[in-house]
Amino acid sequence: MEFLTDPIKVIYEWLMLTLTSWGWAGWLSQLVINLLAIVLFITGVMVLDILLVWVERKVVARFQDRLGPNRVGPFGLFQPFPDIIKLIIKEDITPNGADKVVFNLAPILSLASVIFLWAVVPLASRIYGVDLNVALLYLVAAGSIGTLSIIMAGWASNNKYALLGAYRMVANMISYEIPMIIALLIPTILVGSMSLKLITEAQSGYWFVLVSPLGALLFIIAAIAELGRSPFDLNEGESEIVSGYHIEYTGMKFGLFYAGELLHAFTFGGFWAALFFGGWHGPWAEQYPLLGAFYFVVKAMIGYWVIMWVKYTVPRIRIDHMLAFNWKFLTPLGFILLMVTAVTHSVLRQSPAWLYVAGMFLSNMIVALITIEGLRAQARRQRISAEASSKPVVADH
Amino acid sequence: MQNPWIYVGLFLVVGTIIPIAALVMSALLAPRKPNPIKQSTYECGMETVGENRVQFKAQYYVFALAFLIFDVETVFLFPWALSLNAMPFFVALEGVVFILILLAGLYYIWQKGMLDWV
Amino acid sequence: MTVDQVIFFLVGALILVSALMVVTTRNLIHAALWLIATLFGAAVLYATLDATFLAVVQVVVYIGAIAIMFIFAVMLTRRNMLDDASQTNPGWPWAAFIALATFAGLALLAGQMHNAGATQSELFADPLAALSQALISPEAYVLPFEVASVLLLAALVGAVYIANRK
Amino acid sequence: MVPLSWYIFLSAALFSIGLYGVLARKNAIAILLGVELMLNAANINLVSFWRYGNNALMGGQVFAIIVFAVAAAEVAVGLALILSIYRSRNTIVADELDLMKW
Repeated sequence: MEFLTDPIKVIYEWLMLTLTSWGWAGWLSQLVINLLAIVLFITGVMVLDILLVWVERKVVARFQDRLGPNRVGPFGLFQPFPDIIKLIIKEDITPNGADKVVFNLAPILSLASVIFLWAVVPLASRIYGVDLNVALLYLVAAGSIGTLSIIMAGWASNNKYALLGAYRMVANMISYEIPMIIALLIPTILVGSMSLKLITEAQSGYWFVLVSPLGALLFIIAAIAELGRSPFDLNEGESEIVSGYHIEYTGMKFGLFYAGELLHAFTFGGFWAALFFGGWHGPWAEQYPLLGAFYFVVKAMIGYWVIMWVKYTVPRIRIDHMLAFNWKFLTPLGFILLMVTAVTHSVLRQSPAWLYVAGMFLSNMIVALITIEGLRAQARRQRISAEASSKPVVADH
Repeated sequence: MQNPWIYVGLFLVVGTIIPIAALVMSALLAPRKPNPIKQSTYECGMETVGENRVQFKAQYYVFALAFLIFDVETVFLFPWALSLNAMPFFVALEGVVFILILLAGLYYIWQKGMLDWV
Repeated sequence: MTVDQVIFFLVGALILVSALMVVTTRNLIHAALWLIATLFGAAVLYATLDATFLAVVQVVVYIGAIAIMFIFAVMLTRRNMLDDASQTNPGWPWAAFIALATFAGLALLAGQMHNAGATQSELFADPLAALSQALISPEAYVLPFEVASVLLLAALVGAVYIANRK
Repeated sequence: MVPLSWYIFLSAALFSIGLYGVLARKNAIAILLGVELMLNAANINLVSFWRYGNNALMGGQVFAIIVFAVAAAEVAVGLALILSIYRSRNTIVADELDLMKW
C-alpha cells in the first residue's frame, strides 16, 4: 500500500489530479492544495490544543491528589469544550486608557507566534510542513515575536501590575534565550545543518541525548524559562502581581494567551524530542510514517509531561536568583559546553560511531563533573563565611 | 513546492487569521455592556493612584543590553556551527576564540557587579 | 504583472508606509512598533531575494532584540516627553526638504545605473553553506568575523559602563 | 521578475525617510529609530546587489551580517548614553542637550 508508506504524497497527487481535471491551472491547484493542507493542519493543532487543556488539568490533579475534571464525558474528556464556549460568550472588557489597537494585537500575536512554530515541526519521515534550512533560527524568531506580544500586552493594558509583568518578562524570557540558542547550536554542530528534518534523520543510529546530555538539559531548562512557566513564572506571579501581563484581559483574549501557553509548552516538548530524542524514530517508523507521527506525538507528550512535572513541583524563584542562575551559571556553562562540543566533535568526527558517542558522552560528563565540583566548593565557601559571620550574633542572644 | 518560503508565507498568514477569527467570533457572540466601574484599572480593589504607566528601575535595561549583545554574537556562531563538518580542524578553534572574547565581556560585567540585582 | 512583482509592491508599500509612521507618530511606543513592521517587511524582502539566513536573523536580532531595547528605552524615559507635545523640531520643513533632495539625488543616480534592468541570475549553490563557509574561511572573511566579536565586546563593556554610572 | 532598480529605489526612499526622521525629530530615541531605518536601507541594497550580481561571492551577505552587528552595537551604546543623560539631566530632547555648545 503506497498510502501507508507516503500518505501525504498520495493525497497530494490525488487532489492534484482531481483539481487539474476540473481545468484548473497547475500553480493554482498547487496553491489551493497547500492552503487547504495548512488550514487543516492548523485546525488539527488547535484541536490538540483544546485536548491539552484537559491533559493539563488532569495531570495537575494527579500531582495534587485530586480527581480533576470528571463530569462531562468519559474522564471529563469533553470538559474543555464548555470552557471554550464560556470564554467565547464572555464579555470582553477593554480597560480605560488602554491602547486599543496594541491591546487587541497582543493576544493575536501571542497565539500566532506559537502556531508559526508548527510550520517546521517534523512529524514523521515524510510528514512535515516545510523543510527549512534555517529551521532552528526560525524557531528563535517565532519565539521573539512571542516576547514582543507580551511586552505589547503589558504596556497597552494601562495597568501597573501588567507593566511590571512585562518588565519581568524581559528579565526572564530574554535572558534565557541565550542558553536556548546555545542548546540549539549543539545539534547544529553535530549535524552541520539547521534543518529539523536532517537533524531528526541523523539520529537514526543513536539519539543526540547520548551525544550531548548536557545540551538536552540546557534546552529543557531554557524552554521552561522561555515559556514563563513555574519556577520561572515571575512575569505572571499570581500571588504578587496577580497574573502580570494578562491581568486586564477577559474572555477570548485571555483564552488566546492561555491556549498559546499550553500549545507552546507542548511544542517545546516536541522540539526537545526532535532535537535530542530521535524525533519520529522508533520501530518501523521509517516504512510507516503514520507510526512515526504517533511516536513523535508520544515523545512530545512525555516532554510536555516533564515540563508540567517541573511546573507543579518547584516553587517560583526570586527574580535575583533567576537572573543569577542564568547569567552566572547557565550562560557560562552553555558557552563552555559549546566549545567542548565543537572541539570534541571536530576531533572525533572521522572515528567510528561507538568511539564518537563515547567520546562525546565522556566530554559532557567531564564538564558536568567539573561544574558540580565547582558549585560544591563555592557552596562550602559560602557556608563557612556564613557560619563565621553568624557566630557573634548567636553569642549576643 | 519549489520555494519553501511561499509555504511559510501562507502559514504565517493563516496562522494569524485563525486567532483573529476566534476574536471576531467572540466579538459577535459576547454581550457588550460597558460601565465605568467595569472598565476601571484592576488593582485588587484599590483606587488607582497616579499614572499607570509608571517607570521601573533602570536595571532591567542592563540585562536587556547584555541580551542584545549576546544575541547578535550567537547569530554569528550559527554559520560557524554549520560549516564545522566541511572545514578543517582549526576552524573549530576560530569559534573558540570568538566565544572566549564573548566570555571576557561576560566576565567584565560580572566582576563589575552589574549582574547583581540590587 | 507577475506574482513576484505583486509581492514586491505589497512589501514595499508596507515598508514605506510603516517607515513614514515611524518618523511621524507622536507616541514613541507606536513608532517603535511601526519600526517592527518596517523590519518585518525587510525580512520578507530578504526571503524573496533568497537570503534566507538574513531574513531569519533580521527577525531574531532586529525584532527580538533591538526593537525591544527601543521599547524599553522609551518606557524608561517616558516621563520626560508627553505624547501630545510636538515631537518635531521647528526646522522640520528644512529636514523634509533635505530628505526629498537626497531622495531625488539618489533616484537620479539609480536611474543612471548601467545594470538597472538586471534580473536575478541562477543561484550558484546552496547560499547558506556558501555564506557560512565564506564567513569563517581564512581566505575570505574570518577577520571581520573575529573583529565583530571584539566590536561587540567593546559595545557591551562601554554600554554597561555608561548605563551603570552613578 | 523584479528588476534590480526597484530595490534600489525602495532603499533610496527608505533611506530618505530615515534621514528625515534623524533631522526632524526632537527626541533622541526617535533619532536613533531614524538611524535604524537608514541602516536597513543600506542592508536592502547590499542584499539585492548580492542577489543580482555574481551570487557565488558572498560579500554582500557577509557585509549585511556585519551591519547587524554594527546596528546592535550602535543601539546598545546609543541607548545607554541616552539613559545616562536622562538620569543626570532629566531630558532627552536633543536640542536641550547643549552642554558642548559654548
